[in-house]
Amino acid sequence: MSLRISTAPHMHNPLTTQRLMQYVCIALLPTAAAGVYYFGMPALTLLLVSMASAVAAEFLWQKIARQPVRIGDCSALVTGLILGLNLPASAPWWIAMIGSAFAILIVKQLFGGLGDNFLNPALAARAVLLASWPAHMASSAFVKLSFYRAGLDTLSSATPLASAAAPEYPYSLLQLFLGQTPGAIGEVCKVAILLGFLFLLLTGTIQWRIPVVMVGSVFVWTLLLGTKMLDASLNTALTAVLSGGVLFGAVFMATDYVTSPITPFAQTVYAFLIGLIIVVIRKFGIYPEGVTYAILLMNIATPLLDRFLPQKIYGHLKKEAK
Amino acid sequence: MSEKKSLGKVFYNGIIPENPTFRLVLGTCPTLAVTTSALNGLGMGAAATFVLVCSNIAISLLRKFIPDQVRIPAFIVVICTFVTMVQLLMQAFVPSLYESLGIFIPLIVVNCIILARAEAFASKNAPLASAADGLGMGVGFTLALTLMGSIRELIGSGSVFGLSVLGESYEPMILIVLASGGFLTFGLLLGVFNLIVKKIEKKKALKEVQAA
Amino acid sequence: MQTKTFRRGIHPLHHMHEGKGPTRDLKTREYVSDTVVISMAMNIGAPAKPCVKKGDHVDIGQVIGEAQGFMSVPVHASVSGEVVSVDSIPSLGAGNVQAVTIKNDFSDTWVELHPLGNVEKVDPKAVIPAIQAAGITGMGGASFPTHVKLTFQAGKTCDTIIVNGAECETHLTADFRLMLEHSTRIVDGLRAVMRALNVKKGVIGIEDNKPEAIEAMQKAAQGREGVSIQPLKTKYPQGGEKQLIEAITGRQVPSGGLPIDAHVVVLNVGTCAAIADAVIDGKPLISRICTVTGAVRKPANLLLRIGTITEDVIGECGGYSETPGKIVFGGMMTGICAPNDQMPIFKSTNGIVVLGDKESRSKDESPCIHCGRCVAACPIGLNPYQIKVAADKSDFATAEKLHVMDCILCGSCAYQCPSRRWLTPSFKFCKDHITAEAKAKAAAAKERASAGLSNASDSKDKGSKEKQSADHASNKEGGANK
Amino acid sequence: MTMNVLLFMVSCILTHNFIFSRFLGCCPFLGVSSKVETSVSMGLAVTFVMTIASLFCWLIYHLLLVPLDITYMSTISFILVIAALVQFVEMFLKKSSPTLYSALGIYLPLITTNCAVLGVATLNMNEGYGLLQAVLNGTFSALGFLLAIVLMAGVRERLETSHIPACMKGFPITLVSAGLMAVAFMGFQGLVP
Repeated sequence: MSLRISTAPHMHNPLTTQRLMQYVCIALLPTAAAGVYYFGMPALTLLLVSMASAVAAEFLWQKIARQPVRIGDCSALVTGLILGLNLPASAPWWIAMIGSAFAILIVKQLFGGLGDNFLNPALAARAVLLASWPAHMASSAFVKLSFYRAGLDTLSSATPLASAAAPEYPYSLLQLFLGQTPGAIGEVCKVAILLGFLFLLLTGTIQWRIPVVMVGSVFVWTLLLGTKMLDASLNTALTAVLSGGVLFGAVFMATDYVTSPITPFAQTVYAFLIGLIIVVIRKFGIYPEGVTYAILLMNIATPLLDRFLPQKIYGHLKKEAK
Repeated sequence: MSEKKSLGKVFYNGIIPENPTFRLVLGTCPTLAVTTSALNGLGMGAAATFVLVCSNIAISLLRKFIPDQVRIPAFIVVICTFVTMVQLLMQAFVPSLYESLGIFIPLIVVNCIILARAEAFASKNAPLASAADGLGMGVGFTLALTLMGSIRELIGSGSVFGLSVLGESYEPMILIVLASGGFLTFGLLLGVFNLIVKKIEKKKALKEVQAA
Repeated sequence: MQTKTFRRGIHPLHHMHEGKGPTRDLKTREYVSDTVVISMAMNIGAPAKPCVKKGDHVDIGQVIGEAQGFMSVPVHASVSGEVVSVDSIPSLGAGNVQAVTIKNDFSDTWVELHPLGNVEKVDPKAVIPAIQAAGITGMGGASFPTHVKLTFQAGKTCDTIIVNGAECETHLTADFRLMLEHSTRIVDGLRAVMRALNVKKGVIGIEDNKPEAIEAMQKAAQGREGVSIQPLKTKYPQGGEKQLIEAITGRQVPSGGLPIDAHVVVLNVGTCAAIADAVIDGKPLISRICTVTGAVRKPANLLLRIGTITEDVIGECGGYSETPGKIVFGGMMTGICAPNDQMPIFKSTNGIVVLGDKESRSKDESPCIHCGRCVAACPIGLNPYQIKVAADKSDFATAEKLHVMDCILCGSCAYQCPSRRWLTPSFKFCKDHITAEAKAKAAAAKERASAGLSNASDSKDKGSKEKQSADHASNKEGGANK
Repeated sequence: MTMNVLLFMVSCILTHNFIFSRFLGCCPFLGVSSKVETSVSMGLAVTFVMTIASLFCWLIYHLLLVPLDITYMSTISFILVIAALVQFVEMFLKKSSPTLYSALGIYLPLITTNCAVLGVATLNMNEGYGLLQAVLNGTFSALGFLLAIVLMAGVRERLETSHIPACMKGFPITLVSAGLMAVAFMGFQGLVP
């Protein structure tokens, strides 16, 4: 009889990396569906192109670099999907392709592949696209006209936050919540995002801390500072939370395992600072939206947070008084 | 005959084996900052080459008279003199280039390549060899800057030396001519350069093994 | 009553009652095989030395292995009969150990016993020697000689005895059955130790997935001086010594220290029952309850003689239900793999879990995704993912800086890791390496010192178990009663 | 006034970060950023020198070069001032504060050829800043450098454990990281009007 010998433990939690990534994909489905519903076929094309090129890029790299091919772990799929959801539906297909390739090849694989990238690949790619082709990235997302009353059709802005020219804020909270606004494919429908959040929480894929603290921080800071065009008020704060990519970023991007801090306290600080940076960029910067940059900046600070805000270790107390 | 050959070798040394930008990674600031176009890269390279050659010759001539303790400040003064000359010359004859290189012309003073060559080569060698060394290093630097400038200009503006290459329909990737694009391009080029060097070395080793 | 617990930790198999279902409600039954192989290495520290030879007749309870020094316990015959052989067998860890094989004559004759009687009246000074003579070691898995644990250096004080009835390991129900069936014995054992150490407080900690045990123990503890029951949250590793102390007293054992540094002694329920047997009846430790479960036809809780061979035990349980892939001595989280089914039962074997071929296949590591599950699981508060990086590079200095030596090898991080990284195995490797290195260094220093001045003032460096045991030994008398 | 100083600070540290948008001080940024501790020391040393250098170079320029009408001598005089200052600071620290010296000492000579120092002096001159503004510019820009180098060191410490392809190890990956960090810093664009 031949028996296997190994060191304990002899069993594992059934949750594998692959399963986790699949959960994220599932959680993104409602958001993607809502995006396709609101923006139509172009959105679907973009999502498919970005996912396909992300997986293809990962596959090609791993083949060329003679590494084991790991596209089965679905992480490239997640990156592609999140990047696609971060694009406006009006973006040309090659933007999605270049973005995905950049995300996978330069932000992820050059640093060593899954788990070694220090920035969220999809977000970094989005920032690169935004800097490279601002016209395509910020151009009007065309929305099914039936959602809008006459007069709003010609609105040309990436997110509701940019419509500074409008005499008053053009969207009700309900519209913001349901997603009847222009914006990136994935960030408009807050209901779908919250559904995804719920799913991620129930499956134990992510913890509540980062999303909740981040959204809370945006809320509080907007309540204190206001935005470029709106004075500080409760309504402004609610609008700020519901507009742009705050919820999408909080649920799907700030929580990226690889690029967020690990200990609970460091996570809290991380999420809180993301919120602050978002509000600062929205109020003072030239960009209408700061979620991407805020999360990227805190990604950069993550190693320092992990290092300087560690957990207390059992048994390393100050000497007890006898 | 042997003198001439070694001069050629000294010159070649700076272009490939010890290319200041790609092999020694010196003078990163101007490399990153001014290579937004091929012309800027070439201009910067030329200015630096001039200073390199002149300062190498001058330091080589003065090497017996400069006391060891104050050699670094002395070198800097020598280099600085030539930098100021270049600065004034460029201001007079190529004002538009001077304008676009801006603060990085005076900063040639603190470009590590020049001080490093002064310290490592010119202070120990004869003027002619020093001149060859300066020229080699300068040309190596210029080639690197021009290469980077061309690549960044091509991707970032669709042209090389101001001539449109990729046509009207090309939508330039603006990022590459911005600050971050400089870091990215330089990093990737270095990586590619390392890859090529490794390949060549491997081939060489293989050949030697086969020969033996 | 409020349930207490420690920080972090995990819930393995929570949805299926921690895997305890199959054996939980099975009453313990005794099984005696016709041959036993009794290993001489029953404890951490020096193994005993066989003192019988082939052909000798032995009675139950007769000493067949003599303790070698203070950090060692005697080994007794668990059946009566003829010694068939004395030779070496493979041990559970590395290398071989001496073992005595006895053919059972089923006459069940005991050697003459020296009972001390009622634990409330016994002479406190006689308790620890009785425990030592009975060959009692920690029965929860670590096999630390109990008399050593109860003998501490001068200046160290103990104010609480904690009895570990948590049984946080999955699949195992041996302690649970013991608590149900022998509750009074456990309390007796605890009282004996409390009187021996002059400690006024004894707490029995039990996880709240065993309400029957809590009830039974509460009943048994009624009217017993200073004894109380503390329900604990069901969470792994609740039964880890350090976690138990944190949960029950709120204190922490200082890094590198022993429970006594937090003024606590922790004993397993099985150990307590064995102490009761030793004190009241004078019986040495010759049998124990063991859960046999997993891929066997009839899982059971068996009262087994020490030295019973696994194959016989499995046979008693109806044989394998599928081709076995792994036989684990202990629970699934910390158990040790037996190399074959000829391995005998040790004093610390609280369970045998048989894994089928499919379950036992090892998984390939995939890259760390920094999900932080290991950090959230670690009951000590370490950063397992960082230590693993150092371990992979054999960078022991960095691993030590990251406090790998504080790791209790509970396996929580490795259980949680979605990338299936071999965290706990690497940490064990690191710890073993660092300990060995420290030992070698200490030995070299000693050699140098003895070569130089031949004075013994260099015995300051700690780290090796031998050293500690020597310290214990020298302070034996002074510390025993304080 | 306070608001203006604050805005100026944000501008120097975040919007016009010396590393990520001006490319000044890249050599030490790439060379001395492998450990967080050393990068902090380097950053502090640079802050110290840049503040004093801004002050002295301003004084030299406005009290000596301008009156004598020899502003073309600015580069040479600045570099001499900086070299002398660094020497002086080194000697002063050695005498007065050995602990600080042991922390910063080895970085001080490197600073002479740090183009950030000469750069800030030249910038002050080109922008026509007043004395206070020049000194603040020196300090804040240096703090921006400190921020950048410490963040970079954190990232690089993490990269140590990554499986970077061989040809990208060292400078290449550091440059790519810096490029991506610069992308993130672009978010601060326009913070200051």
